Amino acid sequence: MNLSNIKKEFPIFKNKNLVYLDSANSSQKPQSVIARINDFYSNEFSNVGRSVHALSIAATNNYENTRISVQKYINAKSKDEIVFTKGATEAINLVANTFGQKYLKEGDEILLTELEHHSNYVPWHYLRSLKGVKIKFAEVNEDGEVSIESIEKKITSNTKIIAVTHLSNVTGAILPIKEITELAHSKGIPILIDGCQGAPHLKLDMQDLDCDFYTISCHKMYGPTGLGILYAKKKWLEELPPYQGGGGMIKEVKKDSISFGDLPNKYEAGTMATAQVVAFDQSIKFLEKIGMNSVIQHEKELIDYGQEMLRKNNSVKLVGNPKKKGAVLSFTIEGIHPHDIATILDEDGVAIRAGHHCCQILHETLGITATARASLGIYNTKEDIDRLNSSINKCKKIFNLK
Amino acid sequence: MNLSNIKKEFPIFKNKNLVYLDSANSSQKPQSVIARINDFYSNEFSNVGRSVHALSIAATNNYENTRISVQKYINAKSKDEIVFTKGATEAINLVANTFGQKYLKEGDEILLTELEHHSNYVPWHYLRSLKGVKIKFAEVNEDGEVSIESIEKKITSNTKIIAVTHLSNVTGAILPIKEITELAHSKGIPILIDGCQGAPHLKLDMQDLDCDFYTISCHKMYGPTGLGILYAKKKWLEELPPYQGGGGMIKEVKKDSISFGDLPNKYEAGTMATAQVVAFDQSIKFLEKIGMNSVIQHEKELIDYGQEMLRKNNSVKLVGNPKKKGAVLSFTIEGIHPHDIATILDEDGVAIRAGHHCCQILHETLGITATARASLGIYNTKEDIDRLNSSINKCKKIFNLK
Amino acid sequence: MNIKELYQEIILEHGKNPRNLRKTDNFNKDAKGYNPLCGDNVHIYLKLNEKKKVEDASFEGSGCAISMASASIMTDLVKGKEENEVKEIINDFLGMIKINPELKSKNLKDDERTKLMCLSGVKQYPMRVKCATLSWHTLISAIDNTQEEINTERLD
Amino acid sequence: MNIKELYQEIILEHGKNPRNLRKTDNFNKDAKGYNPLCGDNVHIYLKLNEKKKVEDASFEGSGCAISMASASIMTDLVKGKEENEVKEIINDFLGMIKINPELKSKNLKDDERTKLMCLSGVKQYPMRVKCATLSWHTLISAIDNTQEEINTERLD
Ligand SMILES: Cc1ncc(COP(=O)(O)O)c(C=O)c1O
Ligand SMILES: Cc1ncc(COP(=O)(O)O)c(C=O)c1O
Repeated sequence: MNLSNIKKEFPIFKNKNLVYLDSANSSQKPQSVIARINDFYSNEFSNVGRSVHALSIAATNNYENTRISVQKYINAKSKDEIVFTKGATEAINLVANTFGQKYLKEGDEILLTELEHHSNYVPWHYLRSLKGVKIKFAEVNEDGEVSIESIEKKITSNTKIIAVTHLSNVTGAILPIKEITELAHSKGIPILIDGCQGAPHLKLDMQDLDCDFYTISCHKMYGPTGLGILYAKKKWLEELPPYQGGGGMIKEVKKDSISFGDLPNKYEAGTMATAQVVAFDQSIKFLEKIGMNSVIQHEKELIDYGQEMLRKNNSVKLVGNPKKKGAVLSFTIEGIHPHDIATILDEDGVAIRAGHHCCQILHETLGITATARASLGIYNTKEDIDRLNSSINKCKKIFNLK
Repeated sequence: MNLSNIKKEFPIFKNKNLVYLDSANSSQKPQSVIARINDFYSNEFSNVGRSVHALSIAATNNYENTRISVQKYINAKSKDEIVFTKGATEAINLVANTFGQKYLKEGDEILLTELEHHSNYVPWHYLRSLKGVKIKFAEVNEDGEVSIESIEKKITSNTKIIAVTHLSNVTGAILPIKEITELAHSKGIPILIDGCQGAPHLKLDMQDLDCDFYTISCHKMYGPTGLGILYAKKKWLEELPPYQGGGGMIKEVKKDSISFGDLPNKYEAGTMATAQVVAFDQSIKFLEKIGMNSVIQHEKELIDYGQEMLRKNNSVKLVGNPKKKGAVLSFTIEGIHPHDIATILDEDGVAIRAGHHCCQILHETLGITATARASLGIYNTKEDIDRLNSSINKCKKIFNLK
Repeated sequence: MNIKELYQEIILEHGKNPRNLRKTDNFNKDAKGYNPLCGDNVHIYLKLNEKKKVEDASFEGSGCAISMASASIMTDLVKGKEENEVKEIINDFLGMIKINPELKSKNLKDDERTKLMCLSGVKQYPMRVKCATLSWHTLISAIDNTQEEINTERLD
Repeated sequence: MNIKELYQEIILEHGKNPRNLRKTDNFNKDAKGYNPLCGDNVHIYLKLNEKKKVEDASFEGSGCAISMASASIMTDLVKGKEENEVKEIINDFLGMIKINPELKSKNLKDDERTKLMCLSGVKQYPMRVKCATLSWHTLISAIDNTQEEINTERLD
C-alpha cells in the first residue's frame, strides 16, 4: 500500500478541506473496516456463541478469528489472553477491580506516573477509598518524559502493581516500557501498560515485552467505536476473579452457587460487540498491509517536520520535548487560550483538540490549564502540517500577535 | 410502513431461504440502521465530547439526540436518566455493583425470580460472596409465569431490592411489572426491570411504570451490537457512587482526590460506542414508524398462530403456557434432544436456538436440561411459522417419531 | 459566518484586559462557576445595597477570550442596576445568545446593547456558547444565593 | 451434505438405546466431562486389569443423539483393548472427526472402523463436533487420571 495515497482509503477525506489532527482522540476508519461492518450486518448477522444455526456458527468463527488475528498481531502466547472489552477504559477498570479485590489491602501502594490519562488513574483511585491503598506518582521531567529512574525512586516494598502509559497522549513521550517491566519484575511487581496511544503507532510484542497487562483502544487504531482489548497473561486471567457477571461467562448456575467459564469467556459477560469485533480484523489487516515499519517511519517524519515548523513559529511553545516522541504535537500560544485556537483552526478545516486531554494532573504539574493538541494518524501528510501552521498564523493575526 | 412487506427493510432477507427465529438472541438490523453506521463512519466520524472542531460538535449533537429519542421513546422524565452502556448485562452489573456498594450489608435480601436470565442473577450473586447478602427466588408456576402473589410471598423486612424480567426469554411470560412495582414501592423497596425482551416487543412508559431501573439491550431491538441502555430514576443516579472510572466522567482530578461529573456523564466513563449510539436513533425511528401497536398486534397473531400449530403437532410440547405471552415459542420433542432439532432445522434454513438460554435455574425447576426456542421479530410471518412446523415434522421423521 | 465576527476587536480587548478582575471588598453575594469543557472557572462577587442595587460587581477566574470578555462586559454592565433589572437583562442575554435575534430589555442603554451584541457571534459556535454564558449563569446563582456551583455541563 | 448422513440409523439407534449406560462396579479409573454449549455431561468409568487391559467401560450422562451415540459406540469398542491401543484409537478418531478422511489405526477391526465412520458426518457441523468428541476427551482424562473435568469450551 502506497502511503502517499493512503487518504484514498479513508472515505472521510472525500472532504478535501479536512485536515484531521485529532487521531489521539479517535482515528478515522478505512473503507475496508466500514465495508466489513456493512457486509456483516447486511448478509451475515447473528449473535455469536451458543446457537447452532449456520449464521451463528459463521459469526462465531469470524469473532474468534479476530481474537487470533489480535493474538498474532501483538504476539501473545495464547488466544485466550485476548479479552474483548468495550474500551481501554473498561479494560483498565477490569484489572484494577479484580486485582484490587484479590490482592490489595490497606497500606499497599499502586504506582502510576504524572503522565497518566484519567482512565489509568480513576479506576485505581476507587481502590483508595474502598481498600485504603495509596497511589504514588512517578514524576514527569521538564521534557515531559518519565524516566526509569523516576519510576525506581517511587517503588517501595509496599508497591503491589505499576501502571504506566506506553505513549503520552499529551507530550508524546514514549516510555521505556521494556526496562520498566524488567525493573518491576526484578522486584516481583506486576505491571499494566496503558497502550491506548502505543498500539496505533508502535510495534507490539507481548512475549518480548513480558508485561502482565496491556490495554488497547480499538477506535484509536482504525477500528470501530465501542471496542477495546485487554491483553493479560494467562495466569492472571486464571487467578483473578471474574469482573462483570452475566450470560456466556458461566459454566454452571445453581440457586446457591455459580461456577465460571474458561478463558477467555470468563471475562466476556453478556452479548459482546459482535459486529465491531468482526470488523476489527480488517483494521489489523490494514495495518499489516502497510507494515508497522512504514507507519513508524512515516509518522516520525511528520513529527520531526511538525516539531521543527512549530519551533520556528514565534509565540508557539511546544509542550514536552521528549527524546523519544510519537504521534502528538501539543502546544500553547502565549496570549491565546487553546480553545480559541481550536475554534479558529476549525474554521479552516483543521481539526485539533484543546483542553486537558483527560490529563489534569500532568497539566497541573506543568503549570498550564490547557493545551492545544494536534495528533497524527497514518493518513496525515506534510501538507497537513503546513495547513496547521498557516492556521496558527491566522490565529496570531486575529489576536494581534507577532 | 406496511408490515407485510417489512422483510424488504432488512437486507439479510435477500437470502430468501432464511427463516430467522432467533430474535430473542439478537435481532436483525433494518437497512436504515446499517446505512446510518456507514454514513457516520464515512462522512461524519469523530469522537464526541470535548473537542471543539466541527466534526466533534456534530457527532456530539447526534449522540445526545439519540439520548433524547430514547428518553421520549420510553417516556422518561429527563434525558439525564438515560445512560448508555455496552449492553443490558453491563447495565445490570452497574446497578448491582453501585447499589450493593452503597446500600447492602450482611443479611440483606435481594429478590429475583426463577425466570431470570443469568445476566440478572450473576451480578447479584457477586454481592452474596462479597457482602453476605441473600438471594431469594420468587417461584415460577407450571405455566411458566411468576405471579404477583409469588413475589409477595418472598418479600421480607430484609428485602432491599427486587429485580425481575419484563418478558421471559424462555416461556415468553409477560410479568405484571406495574403491579410488582406498586407492591415493591408500597414496602419501600426499589425495583429493577430487566427489559431485554420487553423493550423490543412492548410499549414502554417509565413515568407510568414508575420502576427505579429498566435495562435495555439495543441489539435485540433492531439496533447495533455493543450497546445497551440503563434507565434509572435521577435520584438513584445522583445518589449511587460512580461505576467505571475514566475519561469523560470526572469533573476535577487531583493527586489526592477526584470529583465526578454530572449526569449522565458520571456513568459514561471512557470513549463510548459513538457510532452505535448515533445509529440507534434509526432503530427507534424504525419502531416509531411502524408503531408499537402494530408491532404488538402483528406479533400476537404470530404467537397465537404458532402456539396453535405447535399444540396440534404430536410429540411437540410447548414450554410454558402463560396467559400473557410474547415473542417466544420454546418447546421440546420427546425423544429428540433440542440440539438435534436445531441442527436439523438449520439444514432447512430455519434458525432457532437450543440450550438453556442462559436460564439454568428455570430449566432445573422445570426439570428439563434444554429447550428448543423459536423467537420472533417484527419481520416474521405466518409462512415462517409454517416452515418451522414442517421442519419439525422432518425432524420427527428422521428420528422415526409419529 | 466569518471567524472575525466571533473575535471582534472589543471581545479581544476585553479578553486581554478584563475589567473588574478582582475581589469586591465586603461583597455580600457570590457564586462559583466551572466549565469542564474548557477548564474555565469563574467566581462572581456582588455588593448590593439595602435597596438591592448593585454597588459593585467583580470576578476572579481564568478562561478563553470569549469567557473572559463575557465576564468583563457583564460585570461592567450590572453596576448601578437593581437586582430585578439585572435578572431581566440576564434572561434577555441568555435568550439572545441561544435563539433571539436581538436584545429586547428596556433596562439596557443603547451603548450597553451594542456592547452585548458583540457577543452574539457565539451563537454560530455551539460548543462555545457555554464559554459566553458561564459567568451569566453564575451571576444568577450569586443573586439567588443557591450555594450551588454552576457547572455548564448541566446546562442546555 | 445431507442431514441424513449425520443422523444415520446406527447413530439414532445408539442415541436412543445407548450401550453401557451404567456405572461399572469396582471401576479403577473415571473422569467427568461437560459441554456448556449443549449442557451435555458425561461420566466415564473404566476397569483395567493388571495388564492394563480394559475389562469394562461404561458411562453415565445425558445429551444429544450425537453425544450419546458417540459414548455408546466408544465404550463398546474399547472393551478388551489395551490402554495403549485405546489411546491410539482415540487419537485416530479425533483426527478423523476434525480433518483426516479416514481412520488408520491398526487396532481397529473392520466392523469397528465402519461403526466409527458413521460419526464422520459430524465433520460438516462444526458446532456439533464437540458433541461427538466429549466422551473421547473424557476417556483420555480418565486413563491419564488427570482429575480435571473436561470442558469442551477449552478444546479446539
Ligand atoms: C431476559 C434477558 N436478560 C438479559 C439479557 C442480556 O442481554 P445482553 O446479552 O444484551 O447484555 C438477555 C439476552 O441475552 C435476556 O434475554
Ligand atoms: C493514554 C490513554 N489512555 C486511556 C484512554 C482511554 O481510552 P478509551 O476512551 O478508548 O477507553 C485514552 C483515550 O482516551 C488515552 O489516550
